[in-house]
Parts: sequence; C-alpha cells; structure tokens
Amino acid sequence: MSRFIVALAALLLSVCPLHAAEKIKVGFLSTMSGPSAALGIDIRDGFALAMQQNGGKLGGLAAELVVGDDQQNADTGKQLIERLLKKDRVDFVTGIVFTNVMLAVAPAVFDAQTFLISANATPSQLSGEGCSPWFFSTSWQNDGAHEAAGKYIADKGYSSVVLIAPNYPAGKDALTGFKRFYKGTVIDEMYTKLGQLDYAAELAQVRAAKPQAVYIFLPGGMGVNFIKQYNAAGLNRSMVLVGPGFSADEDVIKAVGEPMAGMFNTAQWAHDLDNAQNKRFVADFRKQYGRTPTVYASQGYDAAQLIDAAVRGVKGKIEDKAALRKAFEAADFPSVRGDFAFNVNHVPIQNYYLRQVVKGADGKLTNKLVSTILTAHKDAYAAACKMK
Amino acid sequence: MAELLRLRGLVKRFGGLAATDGVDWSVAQGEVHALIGPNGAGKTTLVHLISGASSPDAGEVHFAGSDVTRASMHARVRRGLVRSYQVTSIFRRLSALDNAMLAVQAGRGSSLRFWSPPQADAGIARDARALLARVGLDERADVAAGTLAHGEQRKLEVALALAVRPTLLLLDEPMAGMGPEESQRMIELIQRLAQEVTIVLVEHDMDAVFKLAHRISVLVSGRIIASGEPEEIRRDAQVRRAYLGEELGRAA
Amino acid sequence: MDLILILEQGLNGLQFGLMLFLLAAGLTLVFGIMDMINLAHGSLYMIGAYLAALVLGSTGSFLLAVCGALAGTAAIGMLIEIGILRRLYARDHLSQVLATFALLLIANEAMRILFGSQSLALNPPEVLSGPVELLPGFLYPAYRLLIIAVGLAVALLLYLLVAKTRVGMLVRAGASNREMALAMGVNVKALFTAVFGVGAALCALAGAMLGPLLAVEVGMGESILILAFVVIVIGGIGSIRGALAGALIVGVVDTLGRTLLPMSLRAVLPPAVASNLGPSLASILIYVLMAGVLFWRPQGLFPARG
Amino acid sequence: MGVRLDHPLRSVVALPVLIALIAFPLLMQVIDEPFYVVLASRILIFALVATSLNLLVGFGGMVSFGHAAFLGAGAYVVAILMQHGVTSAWIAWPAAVAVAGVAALLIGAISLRTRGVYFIMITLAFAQMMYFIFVSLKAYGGDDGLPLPSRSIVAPALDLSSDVAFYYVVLAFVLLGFFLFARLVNSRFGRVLQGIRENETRMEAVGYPVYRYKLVAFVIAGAAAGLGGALLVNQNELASPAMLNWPQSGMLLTMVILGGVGFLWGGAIGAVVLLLLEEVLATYTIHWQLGVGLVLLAVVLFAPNGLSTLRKSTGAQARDG
Repeated sequence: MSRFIVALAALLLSVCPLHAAEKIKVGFLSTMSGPSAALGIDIRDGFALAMQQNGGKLGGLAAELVVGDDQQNADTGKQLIERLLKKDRVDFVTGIVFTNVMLAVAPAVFDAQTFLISANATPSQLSGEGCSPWFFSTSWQNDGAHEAAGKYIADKGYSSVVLIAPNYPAGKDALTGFKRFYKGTVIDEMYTKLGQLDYAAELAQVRAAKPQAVYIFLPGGMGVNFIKQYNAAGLNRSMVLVGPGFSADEDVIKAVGEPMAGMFNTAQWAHDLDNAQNKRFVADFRKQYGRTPTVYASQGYDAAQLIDAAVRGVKGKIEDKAALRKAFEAADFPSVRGDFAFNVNHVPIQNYYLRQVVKGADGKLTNKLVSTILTAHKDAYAAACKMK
Repeated sequence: MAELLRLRGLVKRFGGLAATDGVDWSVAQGEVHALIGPNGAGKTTLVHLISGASSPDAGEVHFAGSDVTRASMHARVRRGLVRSYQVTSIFRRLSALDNAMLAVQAGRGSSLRFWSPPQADAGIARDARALLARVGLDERADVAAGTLAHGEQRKLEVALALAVRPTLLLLDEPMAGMGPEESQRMIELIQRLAQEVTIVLVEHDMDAVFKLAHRISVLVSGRIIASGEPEEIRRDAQVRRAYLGEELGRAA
Repeated sequence: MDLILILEQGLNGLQFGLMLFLLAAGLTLVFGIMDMINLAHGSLYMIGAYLAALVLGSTGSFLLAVCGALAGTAAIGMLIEIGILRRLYARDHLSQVLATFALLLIANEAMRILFGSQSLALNPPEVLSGPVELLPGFLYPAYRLLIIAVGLAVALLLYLLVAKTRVGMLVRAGASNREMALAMGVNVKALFTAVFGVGAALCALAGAMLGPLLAVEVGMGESILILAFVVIVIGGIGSIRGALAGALIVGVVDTLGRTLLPMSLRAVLPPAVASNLGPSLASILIYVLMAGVLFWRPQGLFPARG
Repeated sequence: MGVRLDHPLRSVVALPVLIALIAFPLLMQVIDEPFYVVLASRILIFALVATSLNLLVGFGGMVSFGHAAFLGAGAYVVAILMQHGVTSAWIAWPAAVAVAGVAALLIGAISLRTRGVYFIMITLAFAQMMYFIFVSLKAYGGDDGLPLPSRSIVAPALDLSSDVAFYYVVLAFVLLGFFLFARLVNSRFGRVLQGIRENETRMEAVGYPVYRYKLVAFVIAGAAAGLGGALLVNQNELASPAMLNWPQSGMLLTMVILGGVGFLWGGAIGAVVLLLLEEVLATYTIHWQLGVGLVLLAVVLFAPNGLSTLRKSTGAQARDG
C-alpha cells in the first residue's frame, strides 16, 4: 500500500517540471545578529530592493525570500541550510556573508543541485580546483580587494606593514592576496579570534613593531572596534591604516565617526561610481532605507539582479538546470559596478578602485572614489578551475 | 592473644594542633577493646586514621601483620578492617534490603560487571536478607532506610559494616542518640558479634563500655594515657583525674 | 624586550582584570553565601550594558547612562532574586544550573526583542576618546585609564564595605558559615536580596564601562561569565579578596600571554605558525591555571571557609 | 523518598517505541517530508549523548559540565581522519570512541579528585581547554571547523549520503547504545554507581574503590559521547569548535535534567523534548529561545525532577493503589 502511495507521489512530482514554475523561493542565509549583523542586513536590504523594483518578482515570477540567520556560526548555518533545502525546498540559495559559513554549507547546496549565488564570500576553495557549476559570485574573489590594497600600499612606497586578520579561511585568503601584490617587509601577521572585540593586546604589539602602515581585514563589528581603539591608542599619529572597502564602508563610518576621516580603502564598487544603474540603486536605497548603501548592499542587489536575469533568460523554466546555468553565465544584467563578465570559475572579472573617506557635500563623512587600481582583474585561482 | 591492630607513633596535625599526638596502641585478636575519652580528645581523628579516611603525618598503622599506613580505606576494608560511622551513614533513599545488598556485593569480588544484574546472583540477595535478620531488621527489608527509626538505622549501620565479613570492626559510637531500650538491644547485638569478630568500640555510654569491653584505653588530648582491663581503668587515679571521675563513679 | 610594550600590556591586563573583578565580586558572594550557581550572572552584565546604551541614547550623558544602568540592573536583579532565585537556594546545583540557564536564554531573547539583533555601538565621552601620553612615546587610551580608575575605586570601596561595616561582617559570616549567619538572626532574606542587588549593580557597572570599548550585543555575557567563574574558582569561592586576586591574575596572564607567548614561540617557530598558535594557547593558559589550582589547592588561593 | 536501583526496560514501552522508530522514515516518505528524517537522526544522536551524560549525572552523581568535550573529540577524530584519507567508518568510528574514551580517562583521572561544585568547574575548565585547542588547530579548520568532503563509508552498497540510510545506521547504533546502557545500569556496576551517588563515603567504607568505579563510568560515558560525536559529524558533515563550547555542555545537561536525572529514559526524553521544542517554536517565531527558556524555568519550578516525575508520580499511584 505505502509503496503504491510513494510511487504515486513520485509520479506526480516527475510530472510537475513540465510546467514552468509559478513561484520561486530564494533561501536567504546570512549573518543577521551579533556584531556583524549589519553585513547580512545590508545584503538583504539590497536584495529586497531589487525585488521591490521588480514588483516583488524575479524573472517575471512571484518570488519569496526565506530568511535564516546563521549567527556567523558554521554549525548553525549547516543546520539552517538543511531546513532550507529539505523542508522549504528553495530554488536558490544566497546571502551568505562569512566564508566559514559558506564552506560549511556549500557542499550540501551543491549536492541538492541548487544554485548558490554568493553575495559576498567567494573563498579560494570554491574558486580554483574546487570550483562548482552550481556556484556563482556577484561579489569578488576573497583575495581581490586585498590584492588591490597590497598594490596600493606598495605603490605608495610604504616599506613595512603589520597585517591583522581573523583566524578563519577568508582571513588567510585576504593576507595571501595582499602579499601577492605587496613586496615590502611584513613585520608581523596577527590572526585574532573571529568576532574578537578587544584589540588592546594587538595594538600594543603594533605599537612596538613600528610599521609604516597597518593593513586590517576585519569585517563588521571587528573593524569598527579595531579602528576606534586604534585611534584611541593614538596609533594614527605614527602610522597609516588601510583596509578593504568594507572596513571603511558607510556603516563603519557611522559607528566610528570623525576618526575615520582620510582612511584609504579598496573595493570593486563605490556609491559614486558613474553608471545609470548605480545611480538608480543608490538613490532608491537611500530613499527606502534612509542610509547610503555599502559594498555589501550592492552585492546583494546584484545577486537579485543576476537571478532575475537568469530566470528571465530561461523564461521561468527553472527546472532546466543546464539552460539556467547558461543564463547565469551570461550575466546579462546591468551591474551597479559597471559591466563585468564571469571567469571560468563563475567569479567576476572586474575593476578594483581606491576610495577615501572624506567629508561629503553635506559635511558628513562618506567614501569618495579616488582612482582605479586594478583593471579587469582576474583572480589567481581561475586557472586551476576545471569546470565540469 | 595475637595482635591484630598495632599503631606506632601515630601523629596527625591540623594546623598547629596535634589531634593525634604520638599514639602507640594495639588491639588483640578476639577482644572487645573500648576507646574512651572526653569530647575533643581526638577519638574521631584516630578512627579516621585507623580506617584510612585520612592519612597520618607520622607513624604507622599495622593490621593483621602488614603495614597499611598508606593503604586506602577500601583496601583496608578488603583486608577485614571495617568501620561504622558516628553520624549514621547509610543509603537513606534506598530500601534496607538494597542497603544490605550493596554491602554484600562489595565482598563478592569485582563489581566491574556490566551485563547481568546482581539479582541474577541469588547468593547476594540471600546473604543480604540473612544480614538483616542478624541485626533484627528482616521485617523492615523493603522500607526506605531514611524512614527507619533511629535505633533501626544504627543497626543497619552495623549491618553494613558486617556485610564485608570484617575481622576487626571499628564501631564509632554505635549507641549515639539511643534511648535506654534501644541501647540495650544494641549491646546484645554487639555481644553476639563479639563472638565472631574483634571489635574496637568508641563510645560515650559508660554503661555499655563496661558491660562490653575486655580492655579499655583512654584517650586524652591525642594521647593514650591508660590502657587495661575495665577494673584497672576504673581504679586508675590518672584516668579519674583526667577525665572519668564523675562518669565512672556513676557507671560503677 | 620593549619596556613600553610590557607596560602597555600590564595596563591592559589590569584594565581587563578589574572589569572581570566587578563581575566576579557579585558572583563569588552569591556563590559563597547562597551556595548558588548562577549562570544568568552574565545576563545582568548584558542588561546593564543595554540600559546604559538606552540612557546614553536618550540623554547623551555618559554619567547618567552609568548611573541609570546601575540602578536599573540592581532593581532587575533584586526582582529576579525575589521572584525566582530565592526558591532555588535550597535546591541542588543541577536545578540551579537549569533554572539560571533558562534565565540566560530568556534574558537574551528579551534583549533581542527590545533592542534588535544588531549590536549597538556605544561611544565613550568625546574628551576620553583619544590617548594620553603617559611616558614620552607611550600613548595610552584615556578611556581605558578611566576604566582602571573606576575599577580600583570600586575594589577599594568593596573592601571597606566588606571588611569594616556590620553588613560586610554579616556577608563574610554568611560566606564562611551559612548556618551561623542564620543563627545570628539577621534578616537573611533581605540580606541575600541586597547582596544580589549589589552584585547586579557591579555587573551593570562592568557592562556600562565596557560597552563603549566592546559592543553591546546579545550573548555578550556568556563568554565573560565563564571567565568570571574561572576567576572565583582560582580566587576561592566566597572570598572578595580572592575574586580580586583571581581577576587580576586572569587579566594579566591572559593579556601578557597573548603577547609573550607568540613572542617566545616566534623564537622557535616560523612567524605565521607562532602568531596563530599564540592567542589560542594564551586562552588555554587561564584554564590550565584553573585546573592546576583546583588540583593542588581545591579551595582556591584565598579560601573563604575553614 | 524511596529510590529504586533497578530500572527495567519494559517491553510494553520499548517495543512500540522501537516499531515507531523503524517505521518513521517510511512514513515521512509517504507524506513527502524528508526534512524530518534529518531532524530525527539528529534527535537520536543527541538522545545517545544525553543518555551517556545521564549515566554520569543521574546514576553516578557526577555533575559534569564538560561533556561536550567528548562529543567534539569524537567528531574531530572522524573529520581529521577523513582529511587524511581514512573514509571507512569501520576505522574512524571506533577510533572516535577510543580517543574520546582516552580523553575521558585523562580528564576524569584529574577531575574526579574534586567534589561537588569544584567538579562542575574543573570539567568545565577541561572542556574549554579542548575547545581552545581545536580553535587553535589551524591545520584542521581552526575557528571555522573542518568540513567533511562526504560521510563515512560503512559498506560499498550502503550510501550514507542518503538521509534515510543514514537514519537507519544512526538508529542501529543508538538502539545498541541504549540497550547496553539499560543492561549496565541494572548490572552490578550500575548498582555500585548508584550507591556512590547515594553515599560515596559509605561505599568507600564497605570496601568499594569508589574513585576507580567513577573513573570507569566517566570513561564509558565519554566513549559513548565520542560515538555520538562520530555520528553527529557525519550528520552535519562539519566538525566545528562550537560542538565543544560550553553552551553545548549546558544544552546536554539541560536535556538530562529536563528528561529526568537518573531515569532510564531521561536523556532520550530530554533530547526529544528539547530539540522538538526548538523546532516547533522556531517555525513560529525567531524568538524561540524565549519559549525554550520559559519552559525550562517552568520545569525547574514545578516539576523539580524533570518531566519524568510527571510519569513517575502517576506510576507510583498506580503501584500503591
């Protein structure tokens, strides 16, 4: 009897894909609590804004966002992804901020033959040999901004640096990327606990090391606290602090305030980047949420746009995974960073810019585009990717 | 008579105070040897040292011909040196039978057996019931020990000590807190036990002491000041002066 | 070796240790007097920090924020004591662990509902946001100096309170011998409630002072709670003096360990390996210390009893 | 106030539970809810681990606040061996059990010299030490943990990546573990353990080497938790330091207390109730921890010996009446 019912159910299920889906579900797994909550929330808001501009639809289909908070914890992320895939049965997964969560959940998503659109974490593990046909990134390979920063610091002629990053995969990627383009003396590499908030011990060591520049890869609340404490300790008087774009983004500026002025940082996007889509994005985002979008928000926005374009490309027949993949690979949408193409590993080939925190027209601190550091930059791992 | 227990120069200090101050003492096989002394004389400390609950700062404890000074309490129990407690120490939440069974099981080889229940070993239950009968608690086997009357709890306490077939039984104030009638029954019990095992009796009840003891030793300020047969002790001027005067007079 | 580095790390350790002391002081009294394991103690620290953020947001005054946090948290602490914890004193440690673990979960969610999941960033008063030059070439954050000053003042105050006043004597009596305190006929219930209130206020002080340095967030009490337990076990449960000594030991060992361990490791290992191993080994250090103390001096360094 | 030393595994209770557990995945297939098979595997694993902790807390009177250390040790052994190419469950899982057992032997040997609240604290300290050691092992993932490329291989024909197959493997181990546990608590050893819980000094005085028995129990419980860890890491396909952190130990202890300390089914019931409570509340509100907290608090205040007391009191009435 039960076997009969199972067979019947299987038959019904196998019939379904003949029709185009009527509604798509997007599993949005991200970090939305704790010191780095702002990151996940920015990605979500960017994603939601794009959906809203499309009338609540993606690729012409009604879309539902199923949100899960991974609390920056790989374990929690793994449990949530099981639920998203097996209970909610989402069609796409996106939103993941942190690389440790990404590495923990990615295999399960790939096993379920579900597309994973990264709106931030793009670790080396998924960019080279371990690249996957189910993975696309609308952000940047984890090394990118740091490679740009390494090049900038080298070009400026700072001959010694201290590097600080959390002790997790993206932290190691970051410092590897930095060193790929920086050939001066690295006096010290400090790895701190992920989520650490008190940097007194590290700052004392930095003071003793006397470098010309300090480069930090400290996302979210970690960066906020580090910069505050760095200035409170008076280190800004004797050395230069440089970070990737998100360490000096609008949320950090708001939290830290005045001491941020003048800080250089590197990213693949800036809110004053001159293209039509970006102008619309920034204006609408400010109107909707009353704040200037961050790099994270732009990545979330582009993730939604990419899904929108791909679903549209297959005319809503998202069960045809091969066609859908082709549509993803085309990246046929106006990105807020300007045009870009996917490399073989599904990671963007794009420019990286130098930005600086300065006083805006309204007298408030904000980022300003300074120059282009790397043009149509390809990541170092793509060559090792043999996409199946 | 052969010597069963021998203490040599036993010292135990707490801070600056020597609670046991160079005790040399022996107990012979088969006797009931009472240890008396005023409160704070160090009786309990001495019992702890003999039973292995604490270890001495100096001196030796010999039992049945071997040095057990460094042996743990359970190792001494295995050799036959068993104590009961002044403050009743039984398994209050368990039935009297379970109390007895736990004690009997201890004397029946290793309990590192993880598969069969002890009920499967009929011998344990049988011996436990016999043990309860021996102290007169066979009617109360299924009662939780904590709800037994005080005198019954004291008997159970003795039963637990008996279960492991001791050669020397250290009874620490078995009559503590008992009424005259209960005391009388406990005295009878001890008299019966005395025919099988050597007993060291630490007791305040002088009536009981003089009824039961073959020999009596007097502990004052951590030292044995006198040791001998009841009549000698009764007559010993030093003992009278130091401690017994009034109580002894009344007992006599 | 760099003298300034050692000095700076010493001050950092002192600052960290003094804040730990504020938490440990309340915990050790509750533990010692009421024989109560309170896993929700860290939640009072969190509540204090949130209250401070709330008052700071609406008044803009840091001093008011600290006072508000102290008063509010003390009140909340006493309410919890009267409403719930009082029923648990006579229960076994297991029930206490479960009940206070439940309180911890409830407090976390309550804060999340009231203030959202995002952490709040507090800023120290403007005048204290920069450094002070203590020695030529040695700049130290002014705000951390304030924390050290406050910590020392509170430690002194607590010492006077416990050592010199009648209430303090009762508290000490309670910590070393509960029955005696009961026999002395003091209103034990009121005393317990008051002690709990003071403990809560000390937590709030730590929360309010550390808020601008760290972040005000849900779950901030958990990691520091475990450290506070380590402190009181090292110092001896029930002893204020022990809590202070334990807190300073943990603070200094942890902070100096984070510097000196990588340094000494670097002498024998490649820099990347050394700086990776260092912080983690340093965090193990205090637990090794605690296990060692428990093993050799089970009652702690300054036992309150016996 | 009476406490019984025997804890019969009544077939009236055990058989229906057994049948339900075996039938469960089939049922879920019929109603097409595969997620609940995943959830059930997770609950079963925690039932095993909580039961092993109950052996310590409920039967031996040893309140260990560091049981997560052994869970984590088992998990990491499997993950680390797999990183080095050992995929066979026949090697990795026994290794997990052995390593967790050895860890328990070392930690227990030192911790069991302390009593009461100091024991709680020293077990906590050792677990935190293990936590930080794994955080520092960068070669094995450090902070972010060590993902498994795939689940362990039991037999070529048995693909554990199928959630249903994995469920049955978990079920087999948990049933075996529970059955051994039920034998153990009723054995001579189990009675000795309970005797120690009731009155340690007295046990020593009737001649039991108490320390040795406690240590053996500690090692058995640690090894069983190690098995739980080996299963859990296969379920999650990730070994992470969070598995060893103290809130995990707190959760395990909560399960035991919730289900009933010293009650045969205590650990299992606690795991089922707590994890289901989480799951159910989480579907209604993101603030599910509030609900969990309130329920726990209510249990402590109104059902002092865990949920099993509700059953026990009715059972006692039935016996008396």
